[in-house]
Amino acid sequence: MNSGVQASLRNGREETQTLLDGLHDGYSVHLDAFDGPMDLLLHLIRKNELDICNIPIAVITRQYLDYIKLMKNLNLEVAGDFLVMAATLLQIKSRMLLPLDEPEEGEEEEADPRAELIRRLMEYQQYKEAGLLIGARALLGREVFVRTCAEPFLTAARNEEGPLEVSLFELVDAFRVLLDRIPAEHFHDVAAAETFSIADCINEVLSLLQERDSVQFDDLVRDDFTRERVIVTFLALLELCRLKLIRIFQNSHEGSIWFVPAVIQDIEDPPLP
Amino acid sequence: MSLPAIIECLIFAADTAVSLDRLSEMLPEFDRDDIRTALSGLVGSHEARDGGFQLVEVAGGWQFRTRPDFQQYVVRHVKTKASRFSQSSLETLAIVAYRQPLTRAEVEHLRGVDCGGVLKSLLEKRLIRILGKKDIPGRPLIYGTTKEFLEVFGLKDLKSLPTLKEIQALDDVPQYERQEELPLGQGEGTAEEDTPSLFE
Amino acid sequence: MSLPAIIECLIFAADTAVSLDRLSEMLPEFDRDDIRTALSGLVGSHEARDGGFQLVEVAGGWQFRTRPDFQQYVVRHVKTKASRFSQSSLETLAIVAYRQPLTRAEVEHLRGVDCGGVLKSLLEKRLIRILGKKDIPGRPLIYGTTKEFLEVFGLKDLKSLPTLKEIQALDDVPQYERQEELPLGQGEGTAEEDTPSLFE
Repeated sequence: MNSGVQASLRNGREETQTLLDGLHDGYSVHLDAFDGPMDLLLHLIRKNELDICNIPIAVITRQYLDYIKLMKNLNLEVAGDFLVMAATLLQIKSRMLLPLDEPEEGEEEEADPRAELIRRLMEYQQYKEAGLLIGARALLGREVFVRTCAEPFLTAARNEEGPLEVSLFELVDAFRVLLDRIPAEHFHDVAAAETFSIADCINEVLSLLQERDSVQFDDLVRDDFTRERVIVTFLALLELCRLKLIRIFQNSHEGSIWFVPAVIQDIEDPPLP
Repeated sequence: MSLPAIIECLIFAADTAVSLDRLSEMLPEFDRDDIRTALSGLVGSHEARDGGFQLVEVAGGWQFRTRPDFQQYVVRHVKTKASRFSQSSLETLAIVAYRQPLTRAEVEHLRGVDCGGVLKSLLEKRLIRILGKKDIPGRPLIYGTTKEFLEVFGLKDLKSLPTLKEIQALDDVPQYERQEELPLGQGEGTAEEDTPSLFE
Repeated sequence: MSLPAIIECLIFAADTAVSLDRLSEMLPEFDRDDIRTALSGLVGSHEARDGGFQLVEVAGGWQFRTRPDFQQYVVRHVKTKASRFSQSSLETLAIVAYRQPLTRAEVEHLRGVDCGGVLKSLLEKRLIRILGKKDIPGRPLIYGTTKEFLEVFGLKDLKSLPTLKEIQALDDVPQYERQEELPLGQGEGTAEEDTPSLFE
């Protein structure tokens, strides 16, 4: 045993042991398991069997920093959040070393520099445990299942009058997806756009339809398409329709637009070589 | 757990009718004849219950179905059923919400497809409305969102609409991420001497 | 046709949990109290059946669901949804569930880590939603849980969330064990000798 181990044994109990435990578990896994600085602090408090309401700040600070150091030594990225907490701990520690001032007016309650941290830890602890309880419930789609076979009569009847079910996030996200799909610069570089003729596009659509039985409009208009290319694709589809090579479907009002090869459709029984 | 209950559970959770073959395949620890017996027991007990659904044999197997004579009630679901938005309605609605007031041509310019049908259905759902006509040649109609739109999304006013930036901000790393070397930079050298010894 | 059978049929046909409100809306010819009574009768009779599925109260309504102990059989043919939730998702969900409405900054203060990514993925899974903006400078977005959250975790309503544990239960180590070692006064002094070296 060397001085480092002795120093820490003298001071408390088995912090070294607990750190070692963590290491033997396979440290990278173990370290990654900490879900932020609060989680790490709670772990240290538990491992040392400390009273959360009366944390020995020096012990905890040292062990906390040891862990961070360990992460660094293992070349794990130490998130800024961990460092912020380190600074907080050091600050609390240094304030605890100062002789206790006469209680100042208005903040007698906060005389203990640890108070705020302890409050946060206690609250965090509550939510962490609640999270575990919630997570341990039988989950729909994992442990518990509902009837998946839809009522045939109901699926057929789509209703336009009923209440609407959509979230704000979906609305913003739809907008984001749309803007991502047609980047602003594409509006301006029409001149630079590749020369892609309607004939080329017709061939492309037809070869796509040889691979699959149907193609969705959204599949044809790829994300990286320029506006010009979108228009060419559209014109090609119109041309294909005019030539009666494809047929256009829309399953529901406002639903996706599908294209199927006209020939296959006529034969009724799809399996073609 | 009794065999009938297991079978009942399997048939209930399945998305198609379940055949006897499939059942014996899924329950290799049970005898095929026992499965068959349990099945007919189940059919009988659900019939005896005389409830709103029953276990029936349809093409290819067994399935729980609502009783046909209850159809008049089942269809009542339709009236109060929440309808989900299609992607195109949602996109169009988003454009109108964020870019209002705007014309149909402007919506179509952004979406790259014809939006007449979608706009019409949004108008019918009273989520958007015609604000007037734009003072340009052709005097096209201009659209904006309605009070009902705010209600559907639980918004106080249009200002409460989350912006794209706010959603994108969820991907941002917090600012303090940059303070890389906060307490450890200096400690590094000295720490080396005693910390590793802790783990020997 | 008895009222319980009609209700059973309606709940069975629905694709999500059916609330008492919706039932009364769909069955205007019946008294709301009768519907309520019939409902609890149904729950009881399905429980007594002890079959493979049961009628449970969830997300403000009623729904037929398989019994959890049959999971091992169902997974033989129904694809289960991916993995359980990560610890950080669960923590964040718990905080949003108990403290809603709240802002991202409030979640992050409690967890001590950046939560943008977690919040976004919970939004995408429709487990939380944006409720609007808070009336404070900067107008940050505020979050709350969704009906899907209740459905996925099989909760009747927010009130049936597990009660937050009091802190004393942190660990079950008897008090006396720690008392002797770590009175702050002395501990501080000793610790001082090796800790500071880390940061010099």
